[in-house]
Amino acid sequence: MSEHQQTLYPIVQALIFSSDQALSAQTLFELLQLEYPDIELADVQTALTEIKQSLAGSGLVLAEVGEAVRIQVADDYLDWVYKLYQQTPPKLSRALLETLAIMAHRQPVTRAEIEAIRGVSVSSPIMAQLKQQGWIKALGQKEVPGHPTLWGTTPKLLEDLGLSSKQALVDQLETIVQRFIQEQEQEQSQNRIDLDL
Amino acid sequence: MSEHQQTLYPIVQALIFSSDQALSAQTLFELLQLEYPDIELADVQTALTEIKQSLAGSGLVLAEVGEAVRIQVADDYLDWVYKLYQQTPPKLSRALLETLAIMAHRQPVTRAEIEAIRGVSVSSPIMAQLKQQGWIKALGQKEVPGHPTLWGTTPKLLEDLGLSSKQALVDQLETIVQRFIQEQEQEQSQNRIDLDL
Amino acid sequence: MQATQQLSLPLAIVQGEPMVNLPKGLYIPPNALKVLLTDFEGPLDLLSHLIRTNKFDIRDIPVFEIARQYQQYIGLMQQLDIELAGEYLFMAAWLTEIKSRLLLPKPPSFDDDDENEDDPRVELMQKLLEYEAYQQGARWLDSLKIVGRDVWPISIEVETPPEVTAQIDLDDLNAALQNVMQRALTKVAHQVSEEPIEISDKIEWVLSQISLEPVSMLDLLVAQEGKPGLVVTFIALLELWRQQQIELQQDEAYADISIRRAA
Repeated sequence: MSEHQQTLYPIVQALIFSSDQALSAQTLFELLQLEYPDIELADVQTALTEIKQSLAGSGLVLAEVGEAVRIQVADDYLDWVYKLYQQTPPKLSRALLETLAIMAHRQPVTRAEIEAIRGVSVSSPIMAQLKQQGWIKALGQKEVPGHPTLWGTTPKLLEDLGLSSKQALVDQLETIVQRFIQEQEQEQSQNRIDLDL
Repeated sequence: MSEHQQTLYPIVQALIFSSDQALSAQTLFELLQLEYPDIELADVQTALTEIKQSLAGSGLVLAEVGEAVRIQVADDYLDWVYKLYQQTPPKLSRALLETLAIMAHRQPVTRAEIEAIRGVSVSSPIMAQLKQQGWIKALGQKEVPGHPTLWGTTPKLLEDLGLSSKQALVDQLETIVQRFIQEQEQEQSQNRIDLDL
Repeated sequence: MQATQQLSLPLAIVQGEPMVNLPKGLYIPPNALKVLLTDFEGPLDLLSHLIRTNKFDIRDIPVFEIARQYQQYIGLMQQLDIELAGEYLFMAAWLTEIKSRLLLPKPPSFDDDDENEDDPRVELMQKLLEYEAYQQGARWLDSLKIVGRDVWPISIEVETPPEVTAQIDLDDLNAALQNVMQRALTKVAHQVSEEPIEISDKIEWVLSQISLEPVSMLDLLVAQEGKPGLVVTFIALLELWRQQQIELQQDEAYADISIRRAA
């Protein structure tokens, strides 16, 4: 390790272990430049690589979340942490995931609009759980009679899902939804051609 | 490292890094015994010593707090974390939020009463941080042996939360509690119906 | 995921007479069947399940058969006292309406492209397609590594420096309170711990009890606190004396110690 690296390594380590959100190499670089004007982005990346390697077999891993990194418990040891906290991993019900998928894709969206798509009412416990997770928030009110609340997703949801931006979430859902509907419709027009013959 | 140690080391490391309070060797030992009945307390202590040594020069330290240990950022690197916090103010830890929520709901309340509700001890750093943020203050002392301090919330907390009065805060939290209790009762009566079948 | 469970529901149970005459002829216990039936996320989910298990073409739904099976499910749910959301009955009515419109003679059409607009099933098909598309979206979300379920991030707590105000909002506090209650539920019983006697508490209390008039140290001791209380009181007095907040006076060895606020 170069002298430079020996200086950077513990600083970067202290920062990524104590940050409560994933940090990008760029953020770390800008912070370090305050004190070390001559470092380069590559130096930060080297330090991150070293930290990643040094964690092998340690019960912890350096995980990449979009452009950023965070330290997390290695998958094999997650059960131990739940034992420590005397918890079981929360279950995400199908109803909750469906509601969340619609909300994320259609945001801002009212509860009634979600209900129209699911064909069934969205229960209060589900809304409560989504709010408790810090995944959704009120974005405002729709300018129609009754002024229903418009819902949307939070930055915490993106971080918890390991996605880089709200756009990435919306785009991915758009792809899934459109691909599914298109596939079905293509089959349909295919069928009609078959019938015409 | 013995084979035994190789098994224990990552588990102990994952546990002490993810715990939001200091853990004693005894606590770790009892937890590990669930899966490894033949380990000894000394094995846990060996693992802790190894972790302590492996952290040398890493920006992190294994600090001893009475009988227990906790991972901390090494003093020399705290300034870096503060710099990071100035850029992106930190979110509050789960332990801190839970303590504050109980305090706000039950005020005036003693530390031991909060601990009884949370089921885990309220660490001094958490109390220190709540005081430092100016969110809590001593309201008096409870007339029981030991004259423990009764804690409550400050106008600054209300201001930071955007609330007009202490009553609004207490009421808001009471609503959450009542809704939770209602949902539990519904679930229980649901379960009872299931059992009748 | 639950979806796979749902798809594995054996069709034989729900087709034909045995299903209607509960519980005779059923080879799964009503309890298990009830779990399967309550597993549906609404009428669209149930319809989509029926179409898939029958391998029907969603673009050409045999409405008469689907409506029949749907009615059987609804009947079964009612027999089992499952609280039926109004939406299930609304869907049953809709299916009946589609059925009756299909029975009506079609007005003469000269344009083949109008075929779809005349078909009363189109709207139902579109609703089903859209719902199924979002089920795919939900499955994708479920496949992700989600923090709090599959991922536990490490964040070593560092005390916030005085010049920084941490982010806080009411939702966080609400969520924290719910977490506490949830955890309290899973515990068999609370461990009610004794109030520890804190030196800081004792110091404040002593300060509230003394004035410029001397008081006896014995008066500051609280009998119920026992020896720990005595030790803590004594340390508190030493600390206050060190901070020069109080004056201690003892006339001779083993005599009572009197305390008064420092002038």
